[in-house]
Amino acid sequence: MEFRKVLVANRGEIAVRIIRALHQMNIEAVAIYSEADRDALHVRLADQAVCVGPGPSAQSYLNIPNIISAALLTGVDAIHPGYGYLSERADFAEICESHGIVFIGPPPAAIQQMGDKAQAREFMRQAGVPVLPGSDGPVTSEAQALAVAKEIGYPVLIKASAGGGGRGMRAARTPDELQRLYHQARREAEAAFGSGEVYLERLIERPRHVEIQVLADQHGTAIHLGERECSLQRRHQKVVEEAPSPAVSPELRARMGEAALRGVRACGYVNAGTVEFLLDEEGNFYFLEMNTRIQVEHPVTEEVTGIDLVREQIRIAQGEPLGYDQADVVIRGHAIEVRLNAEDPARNFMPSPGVITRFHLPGGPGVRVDTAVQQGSVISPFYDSMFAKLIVRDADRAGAVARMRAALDELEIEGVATNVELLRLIMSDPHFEAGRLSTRFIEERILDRLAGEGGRGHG
Amino acid sequence: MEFRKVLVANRGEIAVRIIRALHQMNIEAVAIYSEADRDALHVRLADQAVCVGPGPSAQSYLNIPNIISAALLTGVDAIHPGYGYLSERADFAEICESHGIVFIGPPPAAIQQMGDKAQAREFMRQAGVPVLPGSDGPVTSEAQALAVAKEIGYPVLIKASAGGGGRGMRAARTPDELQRLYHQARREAEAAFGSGEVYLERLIERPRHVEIQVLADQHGTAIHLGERECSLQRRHQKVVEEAPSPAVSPELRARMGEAALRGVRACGYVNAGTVEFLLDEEGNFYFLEMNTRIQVEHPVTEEVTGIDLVREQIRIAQGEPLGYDQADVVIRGHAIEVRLNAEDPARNFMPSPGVITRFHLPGGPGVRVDTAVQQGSVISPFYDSMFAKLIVRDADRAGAVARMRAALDELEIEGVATNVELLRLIMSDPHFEAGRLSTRFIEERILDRLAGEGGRGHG
Amino acid sequence: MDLETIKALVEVLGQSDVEELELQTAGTHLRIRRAVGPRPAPVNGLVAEPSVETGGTPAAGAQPAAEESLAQPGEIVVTAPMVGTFYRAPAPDAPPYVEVGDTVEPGQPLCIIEAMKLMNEIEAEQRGRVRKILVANAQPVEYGQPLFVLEPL
Amino acid sequence: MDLETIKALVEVLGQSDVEELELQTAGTHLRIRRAVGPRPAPVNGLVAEPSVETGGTPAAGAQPAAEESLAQPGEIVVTAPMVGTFYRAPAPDAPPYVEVGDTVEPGQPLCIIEAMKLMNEIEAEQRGRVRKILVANAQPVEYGQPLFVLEPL
Repeated sequence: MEFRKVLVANRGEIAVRIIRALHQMNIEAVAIYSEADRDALHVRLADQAVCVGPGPSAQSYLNIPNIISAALLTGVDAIHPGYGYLSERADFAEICESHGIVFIGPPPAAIQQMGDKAQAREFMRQAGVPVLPGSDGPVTSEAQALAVAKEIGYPVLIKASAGGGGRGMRAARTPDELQRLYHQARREAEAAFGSGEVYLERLIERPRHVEIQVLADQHGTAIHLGERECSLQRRHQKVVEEAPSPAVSPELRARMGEAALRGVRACGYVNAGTVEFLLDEEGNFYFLEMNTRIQVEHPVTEEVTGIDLVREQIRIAQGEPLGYDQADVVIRGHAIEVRLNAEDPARNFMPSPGVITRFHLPGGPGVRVDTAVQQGSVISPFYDSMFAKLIVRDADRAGAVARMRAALDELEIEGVATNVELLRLIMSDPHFEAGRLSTRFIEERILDRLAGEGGRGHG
Repeated sequence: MEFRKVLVANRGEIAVRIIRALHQMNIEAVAIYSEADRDALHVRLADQAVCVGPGPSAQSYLNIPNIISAALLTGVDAIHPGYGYLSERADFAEICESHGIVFIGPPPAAIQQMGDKAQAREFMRQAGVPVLPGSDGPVTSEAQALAVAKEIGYPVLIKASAGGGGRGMRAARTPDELQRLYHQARREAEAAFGSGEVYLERLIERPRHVEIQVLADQHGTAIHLGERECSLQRRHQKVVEEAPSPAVSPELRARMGEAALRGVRACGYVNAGTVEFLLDEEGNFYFLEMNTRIQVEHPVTEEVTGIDLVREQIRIAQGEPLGYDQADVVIRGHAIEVRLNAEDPARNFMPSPGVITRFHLPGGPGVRVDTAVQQGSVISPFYDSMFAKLIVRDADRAGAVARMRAALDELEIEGVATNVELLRLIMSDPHFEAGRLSTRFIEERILDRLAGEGGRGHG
Repeated sequence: MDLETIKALVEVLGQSDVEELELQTAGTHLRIRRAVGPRPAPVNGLVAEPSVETGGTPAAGAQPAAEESLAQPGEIVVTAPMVGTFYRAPAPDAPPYVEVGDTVEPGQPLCIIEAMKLMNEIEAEQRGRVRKILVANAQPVEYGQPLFVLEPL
Repeated sequence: MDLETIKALVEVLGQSDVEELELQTAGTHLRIRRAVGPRPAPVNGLVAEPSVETGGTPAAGAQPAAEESLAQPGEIVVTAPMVGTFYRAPAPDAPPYVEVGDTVEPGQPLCIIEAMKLMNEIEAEQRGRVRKILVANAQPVEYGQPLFVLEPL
């Protein structure tokens, strides 16, 4: 089925990204927007736009009845959910289907399967994907937790089954700690997700976060597009991503890719997805979770493979075969993405909404910007503080780092506080330059320096 | 020699392009500017900037004494001339050398050699590069012209030896026409270049303009980076360029590349250069001229090869070996560039200087913009009307064309008239889509439609 | 900066040909921009510019930006609380809930918005007389779209 | 900045052909923009905002934008006609051509600018008294850089 018209159930840069892809494919784009986004770029670029509610996301971008009504009234063939919002809601995917609207994403069952973290882990284990030694399912009592921890060895990580974003997560290094933190984690999970179910995993102290991008069409072809290194995180939020990973050899890439594809095939996955792994210093990798949607950091994969992932999502949802196979995927050069957030490092990274009074973006060779923001745009307090992604590529990692440094130097943003200084510090750190990364890199090497330089966001 | 500091003897997008490359290489950049360019982006981005004269180029960007003084006073190691201005002035390159400043470009002798068109043609012929049947040197009388034309066959083209930009150029289809136009062409050449010397060539009616990018280091390695198709011209000014050419097979590319390299090696060429050919419908190609500098359209080659040409120019001038050879050059995907000019199609493409009151650039995957202009910038009447280059790339030509269409649709420019509508018409033309191009494409297929749609510049 | 100052500034601008005024003082950033040229007037605290461009396509009939001129000061604009299809009557053959000139009481149904096969009655919140009905029967409406203008009684 | 001042400014603008006014004082930033067509290009090449940022590096000492405040109305600013090194005297041990307070005649040399090993004498074009010498001896100067302020006599 060729789509004639698609509704984009999102806002911000990813809505703009999807609308551009639709237009390039000659498909009409319908935007939805909240009252706070009436002047937003995604509304301007779309062929049609429907207001679906007031500013708060719960009443607009998460308002399923209004969004489905908008889709039906505008007569779209499909809905692209982007990331966040409704993108990993199996119920939304089902409602789309029941209204005869294609959900551009995986089947609801796969979303469901991967949505429960403990269940996904067990599923992957059975599919032959390496997982961290752990509780093989939920832990329902302190006694069980202690027994499991004894078996897998300390330190251990307590994680919420329904979790995400680090909530309901605790590291325990001794039985005493475990006893105390087990209950804390349950309470936090209960409060955050409405379910106190937790499970245990062996804790890796300084892991890398490396994820594999996969594509699977409706005809049984599933391939991977190599990895992204996303170790640089602050409070479990990714800050800098790159492809390829400085820690992954072609041989390791092939093994991780194959492991990811085993999981993908086992759950009947279709469309784009990401299998996240922890990678330890010895090159062992362990399944972390699967994201059943496009990721924020998808551009770095696009830059090194030359494959437009959002277009592939749409093509796959139309029923087209991929038309190429694993051997056709060639990684060329190196790409780095940084997330530009309106947040104030001096105030513990509090969101800093406001009007962007000055906005100069770098350009030229190897520089890509994905944003929905222009000079004069309002960064609304209702939504995520990420307002732009700056992506560079070059023939090798050293070139890409140099390019990113120059691009950050050229950037001019006034009107809101940003994390640009944090990014500059990362780019000039010798460990970063050497590719020595871990998920604790920012907290261990950058935050103090940020404070030392006044803790101010720059420009 | 590693450069610490380089002066950029240019303005506009190419000055910005060069400054970015220098910064990425950790080299300080010194800008020069005229009084009209005090607020220009290239001045802001540079580490130092020196005013070298008033607005008119002859007194500023062509003011050799002031530019050399600026270079000496700021203590630069080298000068990058960009394109236009002093880039093909052998005397300037010599003056640089005599002051101990590296000229980032070929040796003065090579500039000189290729600067005289008749001489260059003869030189290339002797080096074994195919040239059009012609007069093998200047034609000094009407009688000689008629004799030569009889030998090579009509139609013939009269060209100025010192020529460029179509001035002093005339097509003659009969001896009568030749008699009349021979004198016209001489007078025009005399007026434009101070020399009335002309030569004759066989005229190809609907040729393609296809040029080969070459790189040669100081250690004897010379390679080519494939071709650019630059057939879409209006009054001998390129408007749209792409790589690869839809008319060039890998086999033809190899033959054209080898021919170009024969010429390059024969004249002891070093640094980046472009050998321009006419390509006829049977796949025969003929040397046209050689540009001994970076070209406006260099980005399309960068996009498909992944090689940063300006960086390579600087590396070569530093004495570094290329470090790769012909086999390492892989063409991947397809790239198209359009030149955005502040000119009014309704007034015969008169330059349209003014203030850019609104400027929204497209972004996202596969979109690159090279410009020195921002919202609020002044487009000065003193300089070229080209204010930005929009470059797209995708896995194949159809994808690149679709992407360019969407990018042009997204572009918003207010305050000056532009050629955007002309570009839109080109992108939607079925012959363009099919890759059926010639240097007469725009005049034959587009200009009438532009008039038909009101002849107005859009947006 | 107090309200009176801002009001005064707005008046000053209204009588001038100034298009935009921006003032930044400690802790305050004020920007006033007059509606000139093609930009429609702001509505209801919402920002101007009708972003719904449908060109004969279903959703979003009337443009919210038109509201200002539709309602006189003091009048009540009833807007769509959801996205859906607007119906003036409870059934195809039934008479409309209200006509222009009718007086409506709080809680009295004004129309139906059908969303996902569910019929949602939209009720008057205040007593008033129907001055205008802004959407034709069976037209799609978006969230916040003006449906009726009521004159309070 | 009080309301009266702003009102007055708006009125002044209305009676002028000024399109935009921007005022920055301690703690205050005011910008007023009139509704007019496309902005004209700045005349004379010279736009405000000192763009020369040299940070202790040779070229471009004084910023041309500062020129305005250096000279009183009616005074003459002598600027560098070329890029080069500024010398106050014809030879290292010779006395300077001029000192502050000196009266100069048309054609009288004021300084030398050395460019590419050539010594270029810069002469006064009008009669006047030297009020200020803006560049120190042996400093690099860029094109258009103010060198002297003369009081016409």
